Amino acid sequence: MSTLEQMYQQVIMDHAREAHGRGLIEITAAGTGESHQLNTTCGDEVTLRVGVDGDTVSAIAWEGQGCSISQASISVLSELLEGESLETADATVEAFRALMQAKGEHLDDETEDLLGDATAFVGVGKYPARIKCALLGWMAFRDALIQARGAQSAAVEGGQA
Amino acid sequence: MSTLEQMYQQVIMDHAREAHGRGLIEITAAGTGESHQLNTTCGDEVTLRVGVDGDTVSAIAWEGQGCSISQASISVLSELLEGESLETADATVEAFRALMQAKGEHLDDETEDLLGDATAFVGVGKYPARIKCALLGWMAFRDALIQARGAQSAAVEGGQA
Amino acid sequence: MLPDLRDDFPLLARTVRNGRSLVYLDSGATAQKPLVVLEAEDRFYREHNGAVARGAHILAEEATEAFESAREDVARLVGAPAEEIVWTPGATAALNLVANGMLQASLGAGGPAADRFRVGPGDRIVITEVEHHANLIPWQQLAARTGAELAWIPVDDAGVMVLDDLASVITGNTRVVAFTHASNVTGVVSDVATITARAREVGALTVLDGCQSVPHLPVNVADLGVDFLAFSGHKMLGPTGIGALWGRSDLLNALPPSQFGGSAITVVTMETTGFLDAPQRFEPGTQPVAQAVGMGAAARYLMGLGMDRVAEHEARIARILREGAAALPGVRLLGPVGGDGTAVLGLAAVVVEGVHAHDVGQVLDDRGITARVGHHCAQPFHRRLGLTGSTRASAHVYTTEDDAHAFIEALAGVREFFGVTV
Amino acid sequence: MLPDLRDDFPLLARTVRNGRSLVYLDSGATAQKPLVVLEAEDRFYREHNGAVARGAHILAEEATEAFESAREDVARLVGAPAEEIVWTPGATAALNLVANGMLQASLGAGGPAADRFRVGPGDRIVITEVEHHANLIPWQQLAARTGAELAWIPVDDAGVMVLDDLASVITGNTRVVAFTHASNVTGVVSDVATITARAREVGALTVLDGCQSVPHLPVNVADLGVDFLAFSGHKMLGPTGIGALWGRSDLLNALPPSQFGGSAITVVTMETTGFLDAPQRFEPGTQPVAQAVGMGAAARYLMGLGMDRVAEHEARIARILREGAAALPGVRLLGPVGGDGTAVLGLAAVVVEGVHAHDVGQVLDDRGITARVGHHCAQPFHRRLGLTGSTRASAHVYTTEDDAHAFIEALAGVREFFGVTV
Ligand SMILES: Cc1ncc(COP(=O)(O)O)c(C=O)c1O
Ligand SMILES: Cc1ncc(COP(=O)(O)O)c(C=O)c1O
Repeated sequence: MSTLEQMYQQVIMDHAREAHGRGLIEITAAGTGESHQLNTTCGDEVTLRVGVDGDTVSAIAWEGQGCSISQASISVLSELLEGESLETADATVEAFRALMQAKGEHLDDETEDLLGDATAFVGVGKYPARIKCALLGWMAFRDALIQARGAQSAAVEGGQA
Repeated sequence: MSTLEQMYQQVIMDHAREAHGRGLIEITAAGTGESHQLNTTCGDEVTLRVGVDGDTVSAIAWEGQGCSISQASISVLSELLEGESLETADATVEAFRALMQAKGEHLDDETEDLLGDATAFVGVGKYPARIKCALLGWMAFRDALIQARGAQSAAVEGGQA
Repeated sequence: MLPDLRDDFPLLARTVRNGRSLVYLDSGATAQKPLVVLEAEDRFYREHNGAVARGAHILAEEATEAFESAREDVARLVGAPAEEIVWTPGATAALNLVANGMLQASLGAGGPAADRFRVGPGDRIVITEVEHHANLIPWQQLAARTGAELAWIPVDDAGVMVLDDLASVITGNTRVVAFTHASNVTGVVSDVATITARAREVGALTVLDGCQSVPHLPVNVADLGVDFLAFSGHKMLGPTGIGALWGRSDLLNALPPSQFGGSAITVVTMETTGFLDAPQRFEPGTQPVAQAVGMGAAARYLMGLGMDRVAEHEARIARILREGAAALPGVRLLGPVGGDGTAVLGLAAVVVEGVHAHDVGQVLDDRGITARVGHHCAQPFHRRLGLTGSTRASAHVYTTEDDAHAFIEALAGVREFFGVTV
Repeated sequence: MLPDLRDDFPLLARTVRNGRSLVYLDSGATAQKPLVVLEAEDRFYREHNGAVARGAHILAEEATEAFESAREDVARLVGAPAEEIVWTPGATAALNLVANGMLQASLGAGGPAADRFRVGPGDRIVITEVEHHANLIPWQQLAARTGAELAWIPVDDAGVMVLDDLASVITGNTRVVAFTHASNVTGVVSDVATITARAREVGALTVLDGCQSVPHLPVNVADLGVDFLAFSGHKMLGPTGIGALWGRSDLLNALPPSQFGGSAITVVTMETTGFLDAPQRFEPGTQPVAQAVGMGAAARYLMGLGMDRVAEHEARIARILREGAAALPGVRLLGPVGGDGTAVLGLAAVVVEGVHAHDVGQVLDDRGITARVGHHCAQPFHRRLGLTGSTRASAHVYTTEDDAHAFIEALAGVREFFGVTV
């Protein structure tokens, strides 16, 4: 497999062509958050919404445009994390950042398990300029999740008061 | 003779110590001019007045402060050109500029005759940063002379009208 | 015709990704440097480094001489007198120098001599829709700070400036027209004469962005008829960290400085400052001396090749790149193909239908081809064409026909790699 | 103690005037460069030159990596996080960046976040009487353009800042206090803590000119307590054409840019521009990449020596220069001798009674000693002392005790040469 094929693995190509979770639908949940991220080098952007119910990432919806790496990455993310616990979501985001910083080296088994299809992005880590592409959606997710949690807590406190 | 002694020849040292024409006295002449020149690198400055009567540089007076090269050069100039014809004055200014650009090489006999004591500045031409010092007064003289001539012509025309 | 110059450029010998030889096609962003430039800088530091115009010792003398003779070399390249060349940190800084000088004037600096640089409400500043951000944002911000109105010469669907209706853009109240000599996206050389003629009719200043012209075409400021010309060192085979502004003497001496410091002044008190004439008035602080020396060497290298021959060489590369790209199915070439009377630079920016520029670039990079992807600092222009980015191959004197063919060949395989068939 | 470093500096091996060996004593104006700096720049051009932060190809990647890791090196030298270091064309440009940003803010740029940078009538800007023109004229001109008042901390007859009456200079309406960390004429290190404390009391910003401190002393921005610090590459053994501004993150991200172009922006339309966070917001256009790499190498070289040892070395040179000069009949040393609790740099500016600075410099130059003559870009300071100029010898890490003794010895003979006996 050439370095190029390592980067554009079949699973990435598939996600890029048929993205999961695309479409910026309204989300109803105990707490919701939305983040817009822009890669200023290339103009790629994503708007991503997250819904949180209790300890669960109950919904993810997004709209974006960009290269196959950025689009596939968001698609994989939304497939991977929708319905997961907040704890798993946090750990997965961290694992994905570690994968990007690993410069193409493989990670330990536990991390790989957490990442599932997202391990396919291992080849991207070799190209510093493309790491931003792969991370775009993940940064949006992290940001939106903080808001959603905040909104849920506020609602709970509001309810308590 | 070291290069330094070539630069600071006795005649220059003498002129620096006892400058000729120093003192910014009033000048009365058919045409007068005044110029102020500043060497921005070191703050040296000179104010020089010229009087013209007909074809003659009838008076030169100046005040200035600066290094021995700049002060001696003005002194030599005023000794050399006071009382000379305008034509000789012009030629001498040109000859002095040529001397400065000659990088320490000697000039032809005719030019040397014109320059008199001013040939002592031949050593300065080897130091580009000091050429400005030697030229300071000469630039002031050239500038003041243009004004003095203008003033004389204006006065003559005024008289004719 | 230019000889093969690759041996003059040490970087071109290096290999990339998996030992492939390098096909450098990003000269529009920054050019590689010939040995003579590297050596000139190195020799300066090893033998003559000293403070310029600030001392009387031997190193100060030698450094000043090197610095000023480099100015003469660069001046010669654009047909200008040396005292009309101002060293700047780059072309971006050169354009800002004019815009910020106009801001200073508009706030009262420079006295009556600076009147012609003043703008305010009721005045118009004109740029074009094809501009690089470096010749767009300074003017946009000048307008925002002074209350002047910003207007622009539009481009058509092919990305070419529309000059038919110039009088309605460059109106009587226009004070300055800033435009590029050649587009860094389409490569099209502007109709400088037409724009300048109209600007002159209304008494507007003209500022030309020569970033893409000076390194690639014969440029002579006397022929151009503009008032200012900005260009950078690193794109003309010189060092980074240096550029130049050419301006007419009378304008340079009247434009207020906007960067202040030592060596640019006559008499300074706590309350007031007198400024030297140009170019020194715009060169406060320790100058980019080694970089100027390097840019001077680059100018000499280019003049040694002959700018006519450089332009001819690049026109040949342009043909391969542009005709080649235009002929590929599913590939859109930005701007006209050229060669039919439309002068174009040796570059091609393309869009591969269905494939994002980043992905195109990655395929090229894998083959050792360094093209540039993105908006190339021309967001409004790309947006006007309905795009966010493109992939650009750009040439210089060392670019070979093989380099250009390699780009086209790699481009031809992109859609297949990504399985795009529509 | 530092080892003899002269072999690291190729220029120091050259001979001057009639084959004499060089005694370089003009490091306060510009320093010589160690081989590691020349090699770092050269290697960058030969192997990694490409556009930074603008492309995805391998050279763009490598150039970006080299550029950003140089930023980390320079940040480490002053104890700052890398994202608080802005590359500038020099220290002069760094100081102008702050002053011009405040001008932009005063004209409305930057929104509410930029409020603390706004100045106008009724506000005060404070500098000192000892400032280099680079930290004087930008503030003087900012005052002139905005209607703010310029005031300054005075110096006494010995040329030392008078801080007794600080509260009457740094008044409640003071918005910014700009002052030098160490004088380039007297070498005296400023009482930063006292000035900063008073500035903080009135809520004024503090801008420190670190041109003469960063190359010679341990400097840590966290300890200094100022808001901005400017310094240049060429004085700290790095290349010309580069400098840096350190600033607190929150301030840098709120200060409006005053130079505009590519790479510094988020979204650009014809009408509006979004700016990136610092440092990129202040680095429009092609960056001085090779110069940054060189400055990074210089920072590593200095850190390798240890700034404590550098300071100690220069204190020893200072003693020879200053005590030696003060002891000569007919020689006036500007500023205190130092060493008695007054921290001074390794430099001495002197006046030889009855001999003009130019003539003093000429005698030194004839002996191969390159000292600097003139006002050293501090006209108001010299005027305050009743002078138009002085002759300055200034040291760096490579300066030997022999160099310093040679200066004193040559100085001792000056009056005799010119026949001055009074
Ligand atoms: C105290 C001081 N401030 C500012 C500067 C200006 O620095 P630069 O010339 O590197 O811009 C200098 C050096 O000339 C200096 O000594
Ligand atoms: C057309 C054009 N103008 C301006 C610039 C800015 O030049 P620099 O980055 O050298 O300041 C560039 C290059 O980036 C350019 O291509």
